[in-house]
Amino acid sequence: MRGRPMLYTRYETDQALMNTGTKKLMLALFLVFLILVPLGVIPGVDFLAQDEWLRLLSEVSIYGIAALGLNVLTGLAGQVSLGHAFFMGVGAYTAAWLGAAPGPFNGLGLPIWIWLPAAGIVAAVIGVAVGPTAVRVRGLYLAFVTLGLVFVGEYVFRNWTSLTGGAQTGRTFPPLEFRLWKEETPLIDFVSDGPWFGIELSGEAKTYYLLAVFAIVFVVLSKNLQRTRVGRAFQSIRDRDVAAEIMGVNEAKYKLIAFGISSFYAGIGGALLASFVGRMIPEQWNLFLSVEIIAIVLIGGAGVVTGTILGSVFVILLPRIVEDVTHGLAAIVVEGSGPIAWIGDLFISTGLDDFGFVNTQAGVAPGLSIPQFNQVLYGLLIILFLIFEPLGLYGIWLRIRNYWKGWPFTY
Amino acid sequence: MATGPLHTVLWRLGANYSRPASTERYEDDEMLTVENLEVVYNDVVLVLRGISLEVESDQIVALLGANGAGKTTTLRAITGLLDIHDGDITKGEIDFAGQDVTHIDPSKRVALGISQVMEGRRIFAELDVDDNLRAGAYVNRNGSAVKDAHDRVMALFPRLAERRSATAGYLSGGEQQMLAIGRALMQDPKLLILDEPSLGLAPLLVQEVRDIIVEINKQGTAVLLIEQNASMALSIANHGYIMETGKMVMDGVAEKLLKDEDVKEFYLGLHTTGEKKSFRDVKHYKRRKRWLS
Amino acid sequence: MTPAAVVLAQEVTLGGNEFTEMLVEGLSLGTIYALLAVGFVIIFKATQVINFAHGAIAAMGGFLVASMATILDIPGRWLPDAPAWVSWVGSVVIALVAMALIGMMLERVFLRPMVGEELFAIAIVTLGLDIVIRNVVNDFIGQFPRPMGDPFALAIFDLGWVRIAHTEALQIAVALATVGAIALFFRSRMGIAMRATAFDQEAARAQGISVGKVFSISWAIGAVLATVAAIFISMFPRRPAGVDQQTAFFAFKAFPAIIIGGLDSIIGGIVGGLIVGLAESAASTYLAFEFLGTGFAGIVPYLLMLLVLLVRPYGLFGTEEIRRV
Amino acid sequence: GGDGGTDETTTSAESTDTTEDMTSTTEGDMTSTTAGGAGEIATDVGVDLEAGTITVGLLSDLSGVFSSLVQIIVTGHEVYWEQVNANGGIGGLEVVVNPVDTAYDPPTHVQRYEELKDEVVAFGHSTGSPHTVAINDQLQADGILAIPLTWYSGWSDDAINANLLHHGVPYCLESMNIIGYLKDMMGDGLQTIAIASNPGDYGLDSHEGAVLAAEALGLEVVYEGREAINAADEATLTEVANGIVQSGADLAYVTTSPTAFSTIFGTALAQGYQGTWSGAGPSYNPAFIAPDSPIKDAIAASTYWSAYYGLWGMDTPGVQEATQLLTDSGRVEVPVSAYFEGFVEAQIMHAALEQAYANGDMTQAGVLAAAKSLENVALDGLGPDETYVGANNDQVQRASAAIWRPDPEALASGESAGEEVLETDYTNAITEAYEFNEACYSLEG
Amino acid sequence: MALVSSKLLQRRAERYGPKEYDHLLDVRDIHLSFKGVKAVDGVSFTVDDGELFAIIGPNGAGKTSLFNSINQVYHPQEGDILWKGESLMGLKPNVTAERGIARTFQNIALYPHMTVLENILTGRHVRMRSGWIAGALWVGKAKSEEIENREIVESIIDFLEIEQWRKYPVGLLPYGIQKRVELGRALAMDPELLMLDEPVAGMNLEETEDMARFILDVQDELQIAIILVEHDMGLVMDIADRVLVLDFGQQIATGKPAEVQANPNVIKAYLGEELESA
Ligand SMILES: Nc1ncnc2c1ncn2[C@@H]1O[C@H](COP(=O)(O)OP(=O)(O)OP(=O)(O)O)[C@@H](O)[C@H]1O
Ligand SMILES: Nc1ncnc2c1ncn2[C@@H]1O[C@H](COP(=O)(O)OP(=O)(O)OP(=O)(O)O)[C@@H](O)[C@H]1O
Ligand SMILES: [Mg+2]
Ligand SMILES: [Mg+2]
Repeated sequence: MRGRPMLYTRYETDQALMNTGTKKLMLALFLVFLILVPLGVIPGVDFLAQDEWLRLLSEVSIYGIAALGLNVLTGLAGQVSLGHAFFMGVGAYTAAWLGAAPGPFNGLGLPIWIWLPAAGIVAAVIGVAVGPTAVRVRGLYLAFVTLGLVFVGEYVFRNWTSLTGGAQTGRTFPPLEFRLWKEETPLIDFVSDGPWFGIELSGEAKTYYLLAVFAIVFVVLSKNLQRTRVGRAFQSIRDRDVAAEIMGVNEAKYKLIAFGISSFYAGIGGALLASFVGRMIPEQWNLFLSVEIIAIVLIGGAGVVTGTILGSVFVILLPRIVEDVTHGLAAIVVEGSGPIAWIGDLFISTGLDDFGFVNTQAGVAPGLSIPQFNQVLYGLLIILFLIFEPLGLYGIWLRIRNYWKGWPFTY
Repeated sequence: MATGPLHTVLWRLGANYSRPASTERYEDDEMLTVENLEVVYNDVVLVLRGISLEVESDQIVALLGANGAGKTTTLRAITGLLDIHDGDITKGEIDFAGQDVTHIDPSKRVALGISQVMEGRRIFAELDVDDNLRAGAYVNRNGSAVKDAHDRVMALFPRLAERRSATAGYLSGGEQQMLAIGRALMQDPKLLILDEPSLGLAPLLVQEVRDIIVEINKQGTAVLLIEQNASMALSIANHGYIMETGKMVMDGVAEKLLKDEDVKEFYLGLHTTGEKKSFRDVKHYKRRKRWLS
Repeated sequence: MTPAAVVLAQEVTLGGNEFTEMLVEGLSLGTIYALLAVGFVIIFKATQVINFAHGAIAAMGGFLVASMATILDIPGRWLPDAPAWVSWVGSVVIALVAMALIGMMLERVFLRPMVGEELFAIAIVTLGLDIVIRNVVNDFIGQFPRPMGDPFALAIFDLGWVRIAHTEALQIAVALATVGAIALFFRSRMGIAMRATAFDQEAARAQGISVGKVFSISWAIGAVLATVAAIFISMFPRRPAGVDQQTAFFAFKAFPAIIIGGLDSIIGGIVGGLIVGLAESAASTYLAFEFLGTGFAGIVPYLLMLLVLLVRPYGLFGTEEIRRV
Repeated sequence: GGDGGTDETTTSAESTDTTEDMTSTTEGDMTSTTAGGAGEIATDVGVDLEAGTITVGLLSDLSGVFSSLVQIIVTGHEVYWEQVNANGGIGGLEVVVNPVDTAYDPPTHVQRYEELKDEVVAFGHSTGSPHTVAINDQLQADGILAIPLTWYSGWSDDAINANLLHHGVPYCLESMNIIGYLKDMMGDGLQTIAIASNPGDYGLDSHEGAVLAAEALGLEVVYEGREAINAADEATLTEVANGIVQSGADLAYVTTSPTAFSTIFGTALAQGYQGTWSGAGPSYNPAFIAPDSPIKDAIAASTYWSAYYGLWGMDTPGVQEATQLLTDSGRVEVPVSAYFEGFVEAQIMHAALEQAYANGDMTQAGVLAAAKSLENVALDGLGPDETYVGANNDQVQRASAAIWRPDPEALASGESAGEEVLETDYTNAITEAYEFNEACYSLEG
Repeated sequence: MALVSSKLLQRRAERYGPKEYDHLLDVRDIHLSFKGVKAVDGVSFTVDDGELFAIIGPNGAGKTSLFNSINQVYHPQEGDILWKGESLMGLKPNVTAERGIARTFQNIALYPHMTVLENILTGRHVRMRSGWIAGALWVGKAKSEEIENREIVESIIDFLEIEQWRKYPVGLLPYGIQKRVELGRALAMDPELLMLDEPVAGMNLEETEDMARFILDVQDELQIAIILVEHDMGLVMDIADRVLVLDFGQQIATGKPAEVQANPNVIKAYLGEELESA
């Protein structure tokens, strides 16, 4: 049962984030990897350098940031919230109001270094404002109170046309550009193609870099938070609220802080998402967005910072990967040669008369269309994943690690 | 909220559900026989290394042992709750009332007459006292019988009678322990297994519980008593078993065990001379001696 | 704010007075919510599972009824000269039985393995389930709604002071009867078994409660109730064209009902459902003010929910979490 | 993206395999002058002279709310191009459609656009208005052509349609046509009108049209539920139904989703409402009059509709031909007119590509330019002919392909999609008179 | 050991200046009842610095409730609780903790998902200051504070001899060890009063002896006053300075172990005739 003894001469080194040489090395390698991705020079994953994949990776960062916030609230403080989408919306519209160019809808055209932090802060303030209600209720009830928040929020967003552009219509959001003030041409522009330090980069690549940096910053913040006084207070409330209070943790106060922090992340995430997509309709800050974020946190492994990012990768990239695979298969079947084609044909139908669960002809042949099938597969993968690894991706990681060192975990 | 990952109940797709119960009557008075039982947790931790024990239909049998010896595991094996803890019986057999119950469903075992008082009370905190008892009587469909059992429990534990409609979770530790015992009695079992029933009970109540156990046994229920409080257990048991790290290291008639030197020192905390020694003396010297096992 | 619904002309009152119309609409909505809520509550109560797939299951049930009654015409095809309603009831019964089995199957295959995991890990599993079922069912439903093929058509009781469709009358009656029966069922031994199981599976098994059975039963009941709800959702006048690809989302509307009543209380589910139904209908009748914008009535249930929770953090009938050291 | 630039064109005709095409973002800055079918053809993205293919992208909702409809439209595209390719394609080049799923979700839509823009020469359709607006700036930046798959009047407004091709009568004018038609038909029987709509371009464009029609015809608007309908919110449906019933209007003009329409219709019916009904085309669903539908007779008796494209079984050469192709293709389960929408979009794209080919410039920009120069796209009655030159008022499509009423018998018998045609290629006087200078409802921001 | 005590005493000295109160804890006639039940019914007693004060009584007599009242988890309807002369009534539990009252629980209430180290560090919460921003940024103050407190915690871990478990999630540890960690977490608060609720329940003899040793060390060397609730008469009568006996929430006897032990009421209500069995 005993872990291999690790010798530290000073507690400081033991407490450091990267407390072993291997960790430091891994991190360094990983950072290099992140930097090289858009240059398409890494064999095997060079396809990631395509605009479409860079966009997906950027989304990973954005959803990751938002999810990190929920991870603080749910993973650390144990307060489950379905309201994350609402706070993301608040962030997005704060960004729009401050950052978007004056036009048909509210917009002051201020630079990113104002609208982005503001998005987080406004969301946080609102989070703390609704906190007191939230603090009263526990467990699932909290989840549903926050669900109510989403619906009320959606109602407000739909009707506040001057700010949100109105239901089904939406509005545009400030682009990812860095201006000192309101000057014409931005100082740094993260959206359009052009060289950086002599290297020709697509706008997608620049966006990717920017968002990756944001993601890293927020990861570090989360990790620090988690291992210090406040983070422990959160966890103690999660594990045993009554005992925690008797041990000197002010439950109400820390729940509020947790709400604030989580909403802050959400606000930033929402602002970045809206800015990244360019145009959002009010209906999009809905339950399904919240659920997606929760899925990220739980699939990553509640309470685990790195897990959350992994979760984001999983949830964002999986549908795309599933899609590529099925399309590949379908292609082979339509070609109709080789054993794969033969077996595949049992599942894939290629015409009205052909049988199969999946069809290559949208809406015509029997069976699910490939996009529908992808959805189904996506759902199934989530289920199977949680059935076999209820602790999330982090659980798998633990397995791997424990395989190397005899950690006590043996579920 | 639900149980955390630490209690992960890895009860995968109903591991062992079939195995029809043979129905032959049993002649001799052996109620329970455990033979050379081996239990492994998570396919790695070997916790029971081939233990055997016997409970006869009119007996009180005490099972003693240090923490982590495997007492509760033994109980889980007998009552069929190992799967929840990802434990498996890798060897050995458990017969109850002449039939092999090694792998049958726990609910069937209860129906056959095996009841247990689980370690750590495990009462249904959100239900009130009465409903806890009704839950205990689940296998017992006969309304009047349930009512009698209920009255009997109330008679045994007046304190519970006073708190009948209280939410079990708000009962005091001891009250919860009483409830746990009462709940088991609702099934009027053939064999009652108690895992540390005296835990958290006041001395007077420990004596009462002891008397209750004797009483139940008189009424024809065999008892397997797992205890830390060895003196109490042995004072009423006909027979005693002593476990150390998954092995039976000693067993015999209770009187004999009570006289055994080692038992005296390690389980009754008596000096060889017999009188109790003060904690102020044992302070600062720690014993690490163990039976060779 | 954009101008919302405004009645510009003098009121030409048709069919009953505004109030009674409102009442009928409220009851008919409320009973549907109640059916959904109770099904949800039962599953939660007995298995601690928040079933996000409830709506998808309802849609599946609705589609099954539709196909039995119209597409496949079972048992109608074998009893050509039986009155319409007989064969229709036949179809419904068959569909309900099928759904009960499907419910059990789903639990056995997808949720049994999750027993004892974190509440929300399980919730995400049901979310996955929702995605799967919804897509498959919607593919079956296709682009055309599938009518229930019920014999009531557009028949209406016109009592002068109120007009109420036969379907609605039936619905209110059936719904109240069903949930009533369920409520009684839960007073029984099985009821306690379910609560015990939900609270501590191991301890429950130690009492001889067959946890597997409890789970199966609760999911069967849940699926059946969802189906009943789906039938009434997909009839005249609510969805005269029948069950369609949106039906699966209807269940979300039952959430506030569940909370107002208390997550683990069946009575709560019923009361909550009715409250929400009436509140919504009242709001859409009396609160159509311009300054409130569009869809205010739709969030009234949630506002109510927040109010209730402020006064009673565990809903009207929910049992509160034990907090003690 | 790397090489979406309007004037960039590459020597090696690029394979549509994106992996390659991305890893070589820098190679590709000279015009190719390969001898195509007719003289010199300049190409950049989506036209592969080696392989002899032209790739057209479709931003389709294949798993979202409109998936079932859009799937059929996509099939329409595929069947149409199969035939074109069979007859030698465009100067020997085969046209390949590449549909991708946008799930009717703007972020996904944008994502998909980014994926396709480096593979296709133009977009055969782009599902949804906010979605299309979301990519409009990019379209203009990248100089790519797209055909919006919605009938928003803004697509005929040169303020925003620089890269877009409208087709079919826009919601706004559709309202005028159908309401005008009903007025002519019902005469004094039509004095009062109740108008209710979804939010967004769809509902509001149609709503504006109805209001304008009411003015033009001197109808009294007795109930107005402007963007009062939210299909996902039962309460709004009741609210609107109540409004209509109490207004007792002669005509209820409701523009929303079929689900919401059927609910409002049913609820109003239950309360004894007896007026006539209509709304923008997408509010209707054939299932309303399916054999087992309880409301089939009520719908047939009281609703009238206008069509953007030809209806199944309508006897115009275009429709006949298309019907033939579809039935031959063996890909038609049940007759649905929506297939023709696919045909219409494809034919317009076809015209654009032919023109570009003739111009010898099949770059993305070239195709866009060609399309914008089309004076007349003749659809032989599959839909009204389209033109893309001239002022908004000249470009805008005024004609409904048909005015029709539901016909349960015809549907049951399976010979048509249950649409009894009352008029074809119909333009009402008020529509004719209407001066169209800008979108009836502006979708700004 | 010595290390802990000296440092701790010094820290305490700094925090709470010279003593200017007569009783450390002074409970005055408190009444606490829950719908129907009188859990505590007019109990008064005092505890002085460094004293080991035991409370015994039948199950449901109100011992734990008394602890909860002192912690202000429950709010007695009547009476007063003075801490160093100041009333605790109406405060929030976390404030009582800051004032210097620490506690272990009848049913272990550790944070199962956190490691032993983290659990004990949470005990330091009340003695630390840094906020979430500083923490998230891991800047100077927060950082140095973390490290200082880590040292304090380590000294406690040494004292309790649980080094080997340091980095294990407590949920996985044996019962006996968990009880120790809980004691550690309480000690980490630098308390002046330590309330132990059945610290040796369910322990075998050996573990009981270990626990007894720790309790005595805490009392002697750290000079922390202790209130002990325990049903193991062997232990109580052996190490307690004074004993209070409760029955049905009422105080039926107070005094030296020997006196109490002899008190017929106590025997009748609690001990039962055959004392030697305990
Ligand atoms: N679920 C489990 N997984 C792995 N190991 C376990 C599990 N449950 C118990 N063990 C181990 O099995 C051994 C015996 O445990 P058991 O609970 O049977 O001992 P016990 O005699 O009941 O101890 P106590 O007197 O504390 O109740 C212990 O070492 C324990 O760590
Ligand atoms: N929160 C509560 N709500 C209702 N009743 C309670 C609550 N807390 C305690 N009680 C009741 O108060 C009485 C005293 O409980 P308490 O836990 O103080 O007893 P105790 O002396 O600690 O008993 P034990 O030695 O068994 O732990 C019990 O009857 C219990 O049921
Ligand atoms: Mg045990
Ligand atoms: Mg107690």
